Amino acid sequence: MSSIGTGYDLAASTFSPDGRIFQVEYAQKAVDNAGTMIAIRGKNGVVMAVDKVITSKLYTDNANPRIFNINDSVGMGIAGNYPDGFNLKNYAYGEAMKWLKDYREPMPVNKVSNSVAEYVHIFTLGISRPYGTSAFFGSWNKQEGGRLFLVEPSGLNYEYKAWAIGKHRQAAKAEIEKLKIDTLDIQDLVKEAARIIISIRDENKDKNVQIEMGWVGEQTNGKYETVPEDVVAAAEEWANAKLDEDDMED
Amino acid sequence: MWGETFDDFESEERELAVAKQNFMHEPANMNFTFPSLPLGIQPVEFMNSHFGATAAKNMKFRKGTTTLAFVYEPATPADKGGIIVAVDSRASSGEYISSKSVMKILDIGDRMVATMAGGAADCQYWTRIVAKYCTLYELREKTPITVSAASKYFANALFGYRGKGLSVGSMVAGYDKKGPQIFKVDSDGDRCSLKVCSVGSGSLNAYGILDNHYKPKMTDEEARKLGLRAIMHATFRDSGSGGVCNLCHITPTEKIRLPPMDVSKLWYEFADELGRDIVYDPRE
Amino acid sequence: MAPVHDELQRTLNPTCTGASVIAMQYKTGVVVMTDRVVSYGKMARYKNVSRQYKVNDNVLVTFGGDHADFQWLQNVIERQVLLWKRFDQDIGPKALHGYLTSLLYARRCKMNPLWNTLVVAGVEEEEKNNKETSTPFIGIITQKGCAYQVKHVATGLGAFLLNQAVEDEFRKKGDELTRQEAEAVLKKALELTLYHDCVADNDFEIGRVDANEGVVLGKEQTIIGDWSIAETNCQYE
Amino acid sequence: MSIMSYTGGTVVAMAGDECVCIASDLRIGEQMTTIATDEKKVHKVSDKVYVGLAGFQSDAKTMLEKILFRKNLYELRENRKVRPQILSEMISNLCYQHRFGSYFTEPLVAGLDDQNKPYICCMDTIGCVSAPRDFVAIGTGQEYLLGVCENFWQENMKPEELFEATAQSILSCLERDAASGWGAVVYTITKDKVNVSTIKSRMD
Amino acid sequence: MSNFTGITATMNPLAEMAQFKQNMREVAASPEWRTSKLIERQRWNPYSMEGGSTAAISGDNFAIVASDTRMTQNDINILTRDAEKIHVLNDSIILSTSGFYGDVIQLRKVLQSRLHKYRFDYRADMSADLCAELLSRNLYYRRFFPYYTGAMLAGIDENGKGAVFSYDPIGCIERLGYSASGAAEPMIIPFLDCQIGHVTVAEDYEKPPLTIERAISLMKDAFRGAAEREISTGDKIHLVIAEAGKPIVQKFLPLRED
Amino acid sequence: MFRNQYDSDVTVWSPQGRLHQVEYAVEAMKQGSATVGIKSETHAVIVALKRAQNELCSHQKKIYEIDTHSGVSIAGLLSDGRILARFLQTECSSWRWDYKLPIPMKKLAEAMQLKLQANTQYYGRRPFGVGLLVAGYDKDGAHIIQTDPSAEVVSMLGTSIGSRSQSARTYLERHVDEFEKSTPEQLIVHALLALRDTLPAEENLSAQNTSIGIVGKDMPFKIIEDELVQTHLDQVATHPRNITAPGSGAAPAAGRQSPAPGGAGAPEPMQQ
Repeated sequence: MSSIGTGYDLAASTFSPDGRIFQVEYAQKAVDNAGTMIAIRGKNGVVMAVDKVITSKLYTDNANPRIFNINDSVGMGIAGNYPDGFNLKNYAYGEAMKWLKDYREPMPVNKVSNSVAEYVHIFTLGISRPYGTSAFFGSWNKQEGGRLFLVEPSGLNYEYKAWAIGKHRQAAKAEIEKLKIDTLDIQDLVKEAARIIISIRDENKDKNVQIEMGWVGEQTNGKYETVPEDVVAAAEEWANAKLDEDDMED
Repeated sequence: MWGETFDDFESEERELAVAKQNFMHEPANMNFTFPSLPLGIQPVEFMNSHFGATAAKNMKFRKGTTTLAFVYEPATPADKGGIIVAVDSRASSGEYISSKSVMKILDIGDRMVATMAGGAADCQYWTRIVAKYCTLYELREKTPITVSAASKYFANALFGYRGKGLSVGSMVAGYDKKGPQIFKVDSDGDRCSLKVCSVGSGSLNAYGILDNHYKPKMTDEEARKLGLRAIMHATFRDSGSGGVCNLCHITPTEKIRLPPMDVSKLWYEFADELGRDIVYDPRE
Repeated sequence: MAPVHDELQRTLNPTCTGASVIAMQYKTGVVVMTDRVVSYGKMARYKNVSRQYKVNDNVLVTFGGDHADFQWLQNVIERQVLLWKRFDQDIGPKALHGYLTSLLYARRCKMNPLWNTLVVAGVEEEEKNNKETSTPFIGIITQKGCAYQVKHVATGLGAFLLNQAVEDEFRKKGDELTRQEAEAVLKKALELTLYHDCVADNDFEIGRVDANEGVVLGKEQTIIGDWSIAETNCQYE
Repeated sequence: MSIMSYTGGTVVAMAGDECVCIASDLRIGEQMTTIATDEKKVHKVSDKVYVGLAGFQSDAKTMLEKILFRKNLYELRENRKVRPQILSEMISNLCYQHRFGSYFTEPLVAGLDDQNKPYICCMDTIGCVSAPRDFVAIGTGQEYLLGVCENFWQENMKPEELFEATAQSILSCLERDAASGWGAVVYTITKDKVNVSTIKSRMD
Repeated sequence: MSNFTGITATMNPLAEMAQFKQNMREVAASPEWRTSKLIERQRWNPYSMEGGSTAAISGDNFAIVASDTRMTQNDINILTRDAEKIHVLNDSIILSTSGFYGDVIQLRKVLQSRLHKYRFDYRADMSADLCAELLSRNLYYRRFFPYYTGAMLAGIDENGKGAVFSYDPIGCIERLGYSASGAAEPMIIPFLDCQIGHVTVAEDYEKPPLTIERAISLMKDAFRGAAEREISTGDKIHLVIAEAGKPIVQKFLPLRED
Repeated sequence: MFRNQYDSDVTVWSPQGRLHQVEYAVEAMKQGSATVGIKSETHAVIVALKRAQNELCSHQKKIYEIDTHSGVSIAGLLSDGRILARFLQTECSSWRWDYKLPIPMKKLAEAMQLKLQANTQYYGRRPFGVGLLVAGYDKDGAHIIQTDPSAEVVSMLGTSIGSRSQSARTYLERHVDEFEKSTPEQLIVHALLALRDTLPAEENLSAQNTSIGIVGKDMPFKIIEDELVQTHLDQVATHPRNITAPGSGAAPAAGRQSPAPGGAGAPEPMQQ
């Protein structure tokens, strides 16, 4: 971090002497400071869960969803600066529309994430500022099973078994590695995700937060849906119960 | 700019969007061009097939028909002299008289008028464009525009649309620093300055009367009577003219619009004057 | 004349065409009947074709005229549905009818028309998910972009043969017509087209849009029609 | 401008209670210019039967000669006055003889038959007779007349009312038709006399 | 087809070049010598006549507009018996158009979007005279591919007087006391001439004043006569009455249905 | 101290991952006079405090009608607000052109968000220094949509923006569950009470400086201004104003101001 304040980090079009573009890293910082978001690919499906901050109870319920449908099968979750994420969603939607227009079939998830990554990468070349959001893309179908991709502000686009971004990502990753996710069904995955999110929260700072989840898998026969309220609530209760149990043990 | 929103179109959809914008918003006047017919169809032929003789009565374009104007000097010091502009007021499409009371003297400046003959809508629109141009000219140059400049602009504007089927036969008449002027402007772009001029299907009849009664020096009363008489004869003989006769007298100082006079009343007055017996007895 | 590239794009004469569409409104919805043939001139080229396209739960689009143009339109409609789903709304028949009107009128202004007569039938939900206030809707759009709303319609050759017959039936009951009665009227109407329209076919389908059942595409049915009348009005000995 | 409106001119006939009115304008023109303004289109065939000939005037004039010729032959042979029904049949046959090269004129017959019952009829250029009981109109101002007569005509109108209605309708028609006008003449045929009156109209 | 804009020619060269290129592309795509052959072939007619007619009468403080509600397919069969040809744009303007129904709804859309923009800009509804000028210009903008309509705009103008503006298909505007358009125009206009214009009576004849009741009864007679003689007019009269200071009233009256 | 290096352009991230230009733009919204919006199941109300520079000039308009079913009130730089209101109006009229129906409020919010976001990302542009409250009614019921310069577009039960709007928000949060079922008149009274809380102790709502916009089920958008406001003000007068400590009016809770760019979830912004 030697180049902070030395003028090399003022634009995405300047390299610092040690060959890094700080603007992209700062944009990544914006994502890291955001609410935690985890995504796990299980045996027969993909679950995404995000810890959403509700700043005032005047919001209508589920005012700004962070989990969207790009088309019936591909779901998208955004973390970081919400408006930037919304813009990405809009671009992804346009790509899906164009693909449908040309090929008369829904756009596969890897194609969606590739084109979004390409688009995000253009913004890191320097004319305007990089996107301050990361976006998960998940979908499931019978042949390939579940697939989960993550696009980062730098324009990187990797496929993951499971991943976490946002504030408490290390703790969340540690928790995920403990699970044998390949054996878990999406119902269990939802419970596990809730448990992980609740466990990694620190009480004093994160007040009035709400969990929002989206899943796709065999039960939803390949259709990406946001997880219904009651299922999320049940998962949270199970998670709290499980956490109290663990506290008593150690 | 990158990151076009979802609506970046293929070429065909972009055309539809542009067409929608053209419909929805008033065109920015500076670079407005009339949307041309697709497929390179020629407008004249298209108009004739859809709005020409075969079209329904009320779908034909309205045509205006008899207008005249002449310049005269005052015979006695009491007269004011200047220009007399007289027009009829019938707009007919085919033999159907679509309107009996069209105002065919259109104001350009406060000292200049243009008359409408040929396509009524064409004249109305283009006269408005010339009027706008003249007021802009006046604001910019701080002197009222001369009649020749205004008529030149009118002719150039029409020249741009030659062969597109515009039908305009207009006389731009007015008083400016060069004295009274009348310019005849046609839709094929020609323009000539005349002392005595008449346009429209009734112009032949009007010329007949004008030629034998016109004197360079006349009293105002005589001049106005001549204008009325010429229009009356034109409307009597030509089935395309009629209604009321609007007369406008442009004097060096101001522009007087006389109240409209019903043409057939004029006919009976002139008939009494000539002592013509108008009784018709239907012998077998 | 050498085939000019863009000249060919403009289909000014239809190839595979669908015959007439007959639709009628009843108490809680709309019934639409089409025969299942797409003819190429006088030849019945494709026998088993459904000319009704289910857009979503409360809109059904049917066409008469060029089949190729309609298939292209199906893609456009699908994209419109997705556009509306983005903000969690299902496109209603009135909205789709408005959109297709401006699309067909724009294509007509470019003298490159979509050679179709479209019947947009559906149930328009006045208020969110309460069924009583939803009203049946039939909207027609001709290829020249002339669009209007009706309570019962017959397009194509059917327009000449059937309009009066369908109207009288409708007038008897007006909005109180039940579905069975409406379908009976449509079946009788098809018989009439059978007798006079040589491109009409005797197997047909009746699709319906109902306030509570949503869009139900009809299954294939055939009708023979009694040809006993052939005795009376045969113009040849 | 079609051939039928080359010379212009309109004729209208209205039937009332034992009386008939027939009126026509006075203009003869060549397309746009007016040639004569005192040519009536209504001609007397017998004292209670009149014929009106609108359309292309040269055909109308020749047709009038032929009609009068045939009427005289008929009266000599039958030795009685011609009735309007008979006259319209004669004119219809005359037109149909020229089926494939017709006269460009639409004849109109109006009159009282010997029981003083009004009879009016009009034909197209090849003689298809239509004999309504209320009114008929031919010539370039046909639609305008139909529009106005529709509202003026009532059941068995008295001669004065009939005259007033015919005058009003022909004047309204002349108002809107460029190809006819310059005055109008109205014949009111009643069982005892025929009253002729000319109307002063617009001269444009 | 470049458009000469005269002394105030601020047309920048770039736009002119673009225009020139566009013209070249157009000519290359369908050059004169090729398209001339197209003319013999029966070209697709973009218009169709849906029949029907409308009429409007304006008094000193009212304006009434009436139209029939029948739409026919080239005068043969009836498409619908309750088509809407009169559109109330705002509480002082009524647009009624007859002719090709596609252009009728297009004109309505154009005017509605302009009034909507005007209402936002000036926080008030557009007055009838302004809207009349607007319609005349917009009809003329499509001078070379016109709207196949006889448009009529009626309403209450700024100083509370009734107003009727009649147009020809390319926008020649004229303010009249009464006017009609559509298939039955040649039948309705002479009747109104006679009854309202009092053209057939001498000057000294005491003319009955034009009250709203008389205007409505005249309208009914005019349309009854038109329905008798005109095949594409009938079914119902859609009557719209606008009185100064009162909300607009709409009525439907029966008419011949054959 | 290095923070001032990173707040010159909107295309510059600060090391903590925040966009200072956007946060300063949010401050601009707070300079504008207050406006409050609340909604019930069937109606949406927006009230605005119209401020006049001095007695001579007139009160500037703050509520615009963008379509028969929706209107907007502006807090912050009025000229920016006017451009955005015009943008909304063209969106509405373009939607009506295509579908002959009023535009759904969600679609309006989406179009608004995309436009605002574009100005927080591209070089050479600045965020719109204005917050909008869009009130509208469509098939999904009534909506109050709050937008602010950071392109945060949120659909709210009730909200308020502009100077001292925090005190109005505390009022709204206390009464939030009453709004759902209240009648239009009650809604207006609630809104005016909330608006009154934003005033310093000595000032009070008057017919000149208050304008009300209301839209709802079969009630097109209507702006109530000048004398017509008086009837509602009288009802408000019946509720006494409980000013706690006189000082409280001056410094509303110094804690979190209007919903900061919630998404960024930035750590406690340092109080300049």
